[in-house]
Amino acid sequence: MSRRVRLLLLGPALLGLGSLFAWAIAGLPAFGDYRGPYGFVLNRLVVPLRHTTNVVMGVNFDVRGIDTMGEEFILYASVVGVTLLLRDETRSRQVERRTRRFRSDTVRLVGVGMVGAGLLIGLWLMAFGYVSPGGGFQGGVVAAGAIVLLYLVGNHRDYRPFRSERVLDPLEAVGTGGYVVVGLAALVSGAAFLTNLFGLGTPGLLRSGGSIPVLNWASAIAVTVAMLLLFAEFLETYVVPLEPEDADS
Amino acid sequence: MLLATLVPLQAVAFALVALGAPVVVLTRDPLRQALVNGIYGVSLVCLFVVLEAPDPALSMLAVSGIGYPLVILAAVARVRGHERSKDEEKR
Amino acid sequence: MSWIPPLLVAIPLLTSAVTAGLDHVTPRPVQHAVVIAASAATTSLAFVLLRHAESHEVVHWFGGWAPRRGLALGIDFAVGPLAAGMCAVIGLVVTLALIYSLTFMRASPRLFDALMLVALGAMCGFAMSGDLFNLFVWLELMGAAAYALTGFQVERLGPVQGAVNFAITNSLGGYLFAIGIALIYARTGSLNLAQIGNTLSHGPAGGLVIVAMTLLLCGFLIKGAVVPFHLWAADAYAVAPAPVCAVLGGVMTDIGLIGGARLYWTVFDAPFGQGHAVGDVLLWLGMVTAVLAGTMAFLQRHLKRMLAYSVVCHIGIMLAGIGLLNSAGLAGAELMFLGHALLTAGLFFVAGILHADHGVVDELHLRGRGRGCWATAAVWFAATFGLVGTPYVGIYLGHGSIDDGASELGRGWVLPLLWLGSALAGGALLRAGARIFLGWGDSDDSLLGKAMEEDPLERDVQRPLLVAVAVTAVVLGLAVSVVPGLGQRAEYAAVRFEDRSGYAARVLRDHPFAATPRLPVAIRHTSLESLLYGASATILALGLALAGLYRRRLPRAVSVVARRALAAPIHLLREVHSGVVGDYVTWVAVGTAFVGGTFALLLHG
Amino acid sequence: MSYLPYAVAAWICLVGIAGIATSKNLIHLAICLTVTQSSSYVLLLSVGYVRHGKAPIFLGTKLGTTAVDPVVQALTLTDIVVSVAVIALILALALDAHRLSGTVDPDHIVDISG
Repeated sequence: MSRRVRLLLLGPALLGLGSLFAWAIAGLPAFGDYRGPYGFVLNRLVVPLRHTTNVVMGVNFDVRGIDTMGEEFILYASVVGVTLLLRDETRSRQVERRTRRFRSDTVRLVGVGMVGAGLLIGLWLMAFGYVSPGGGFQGGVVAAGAIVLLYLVGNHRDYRPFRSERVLDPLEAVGTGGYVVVGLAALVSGAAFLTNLFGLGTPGLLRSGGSIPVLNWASAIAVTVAMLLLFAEFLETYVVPLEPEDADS
Repeated sequence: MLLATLVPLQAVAFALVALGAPVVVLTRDPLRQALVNGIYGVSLVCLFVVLEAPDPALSMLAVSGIGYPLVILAAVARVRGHERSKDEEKR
Repeated sequence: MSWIPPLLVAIPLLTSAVTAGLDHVTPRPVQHAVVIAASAATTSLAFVLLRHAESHEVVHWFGGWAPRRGLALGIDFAVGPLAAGMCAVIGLVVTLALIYSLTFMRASPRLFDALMLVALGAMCGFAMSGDLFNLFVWLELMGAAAYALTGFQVERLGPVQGAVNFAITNSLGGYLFAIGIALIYARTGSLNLAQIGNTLSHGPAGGLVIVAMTLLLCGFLIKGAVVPFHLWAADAYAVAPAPVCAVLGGVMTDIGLIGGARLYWTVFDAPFGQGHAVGDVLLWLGMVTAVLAGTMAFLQRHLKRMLAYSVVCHIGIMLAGIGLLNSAGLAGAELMFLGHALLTAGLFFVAGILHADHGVVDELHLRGRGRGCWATAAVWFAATFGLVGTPYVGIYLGHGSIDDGASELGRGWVLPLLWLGSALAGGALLRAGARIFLGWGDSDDSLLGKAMEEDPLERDVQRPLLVAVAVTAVVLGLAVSVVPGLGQRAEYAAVRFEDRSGYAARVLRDHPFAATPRLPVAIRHTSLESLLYGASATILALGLALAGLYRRRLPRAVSVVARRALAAPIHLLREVHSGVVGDYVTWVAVGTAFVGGTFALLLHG
Repeated sequence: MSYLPYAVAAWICLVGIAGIATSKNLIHLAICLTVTQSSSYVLLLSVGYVRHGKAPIFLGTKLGTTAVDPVVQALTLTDIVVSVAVIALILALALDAHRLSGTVDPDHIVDISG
């Protein structure tokens, strides 16, 4: 099919889709007039029943916890998939290109500061996710980003433990598998899968929410490691030629 | 009235997002697109904030600030790297 | 027994995570043993679940969030006999594929097994879930696993192209589905299928519901490879390794259809159950799919691509069965799914054996090279007849049940088209079998297009194991039509599946289950009509195969007329299947707009 | 009544699809895919918004205060994770395509057709 034919088909199709959307929108409740009930019932139930002040995380890790389990595995499957897809790519580039890196002490100092700040923010997001905004996923991405920064500003040796599959793969299993194990533990005790079994604690404190913090940490580990593996896979042995010094070498 | 119930701030955020999407799509050079996509991501973050959704906003911020750029830039760099090494071979 | 459903998801996923985590320290044989054991355990649990689901609705509310006063709070797996049966078949096919890959994929990277288990868990979750967004999660999960499984033999461009097209069209389908979820959620304030159905049964349906239905159904039809959303399937299944094809083509495609059926019978039967408009659209899509894909199958020389089109053809027949919207039609689709999954898997296994033996899977290149391989030849031909619907083998019973459903509805004219589709696809497979295993026919045929390059496979496979797995799959698949009592149980499962209000009451209000009728243990009888159609489809398939083999010996007048009449449409068909993802995405947009427009015309007013 | 937010979501979706269908670079295409997906976040969050509602986080606010729907936010979170997973897979495939054929133009990585 030539591009012209494609465009000729695409135009009317998008027009049709657009009219369908317009028709659907005409039937939606006006913006701000939404009347539930699902979410609003949960807004009233989650805090008293689960003692998590962040209802979104209560929904994510408890009421609809199985969705989040699926979500962790989507990320996991993606990491495994990318590892499979890029294995040839990396094999053919075993020879590590030597590039000059940022040697200036100030740049490195700022970099290290940013790494530290990023890690702290990531950990904070993970730790308080179910009390205030944040959570395992957000914290995980930020922490992984900070560690990758270490790779960009530091030297390879600093970063090596964070991209060794021998370290990361088992950790990933701890994160994703841990989530399933918490679910199974409830099942073994005779309750439903992923039932919240632990003490609920006081709302607004870190020790609240029963198994929600456990699942939150499991997913934080899973996400951090998954992101690290992804970045490592994409950056692996090939040093990104973004540094200006590299251009003329 | 179309805008009657929208708080002005929300209207601005929606407008930014609506403008941002075509710009991202129309930027055909991947490297520049990665940058534009980052800006689009930030406009989404603003939108989420004014829609009282701090959790998705943080998530979007993490993803569009760290997640997407790292994989996209790495991919762009590798593609260009290949092309460059191929050129070198030709020479 | 409500503890079983979560295990069907948890066992494969946990095993996958653990095998990947301990990848560097476990010896390979141990890893394989664990993976196969997990898959087998899942399958056996699914069979146990099937026994219980006959007499109960097995409902599991995750986290113990049972509904309060009829309001669903959490996510449920609601399992009737149909869902449990699906899980059992999925488990069986995946287990067979894993055993097959023990020797077939020996050089494969170690994470292959882990992804297969993820696909297994995702498909089981998808089959059982009673929550709209949860369906989306499993859909995306099986997608993520499947894209990589398709493309991971990265030495050639073909697999990459197949995986790219697969990933992009299916992701787009997922996003359309997500928009549909948002629309439905805005209207009903619920994500639980039973409850959405209950809410929609009051009040007018309106454009919002029609558009939401379009987006949700199209999302599933893309996964289910229905025309015009089918284009990715041929690219992906032609290039994936044989055991992966067996899983994707055998069960993952079909599962999209069952998802569509579940959506209709739990949700959209409430607003649109009065007329037959939704069903008619599905019926037409099914018929077009069956005939078009049957034709495309006949035009292939690459065995796996031919099989891919054969899968799409049978998907069309099953969709037509679902579109009849009666229990006989749905029961037929179920029975066809059983037979089709196992037989297709068997055929892909044979294609893999040929690939291992000769390094190619091209019909013309393989001409006569399969002589003397009696076991594989027998498996190939038996499976082919099973897929054509020769009376009392393979998919025949299912097809017969679809026939009954169509006659019951007064749409008898559907039948010839559906049988034509399966005869075309079957004719292609018979032609290929005769050429390869008997050495019949010409050694070149311009009708079949140009050859595709193929990677030679490592040769030291344990052939007996591969043959044994193929034989097992095909024997089980052939038996579907003659297992006493299976037909009646499928019909009973269909009746329960289509009882929307009963399902809602059992899920949301924990209503006790009405006593199960005693089901006879006898072979289900089919009508004389089906018998005749089955027999004539077989004869037609044989005739088509012979015509394909000895095209040049046809009388001159016939071949000239045929060429004049068919050359242009065939050329057009090939052009449409261009392998370019931009075209496929365009077709997705066209198809969605078309389906939505048709629904709008038929349902509005 | 105001329908602008929903119209924005629909607009983004259409723009994204147009971008995917006409893309000449797989990396560009992957980004367009995320744009298309962002329409579902915008739609979900707009649907769940309540006038004068607060964020569904009851730290320092009394229980029972009007708050926006938490479920759509949870769904959006999952959706965002999906988008990262998908973009990573497609970019990995794009790199493979480039290694094998020297191009990332989806119109030119065709090995099989018909």
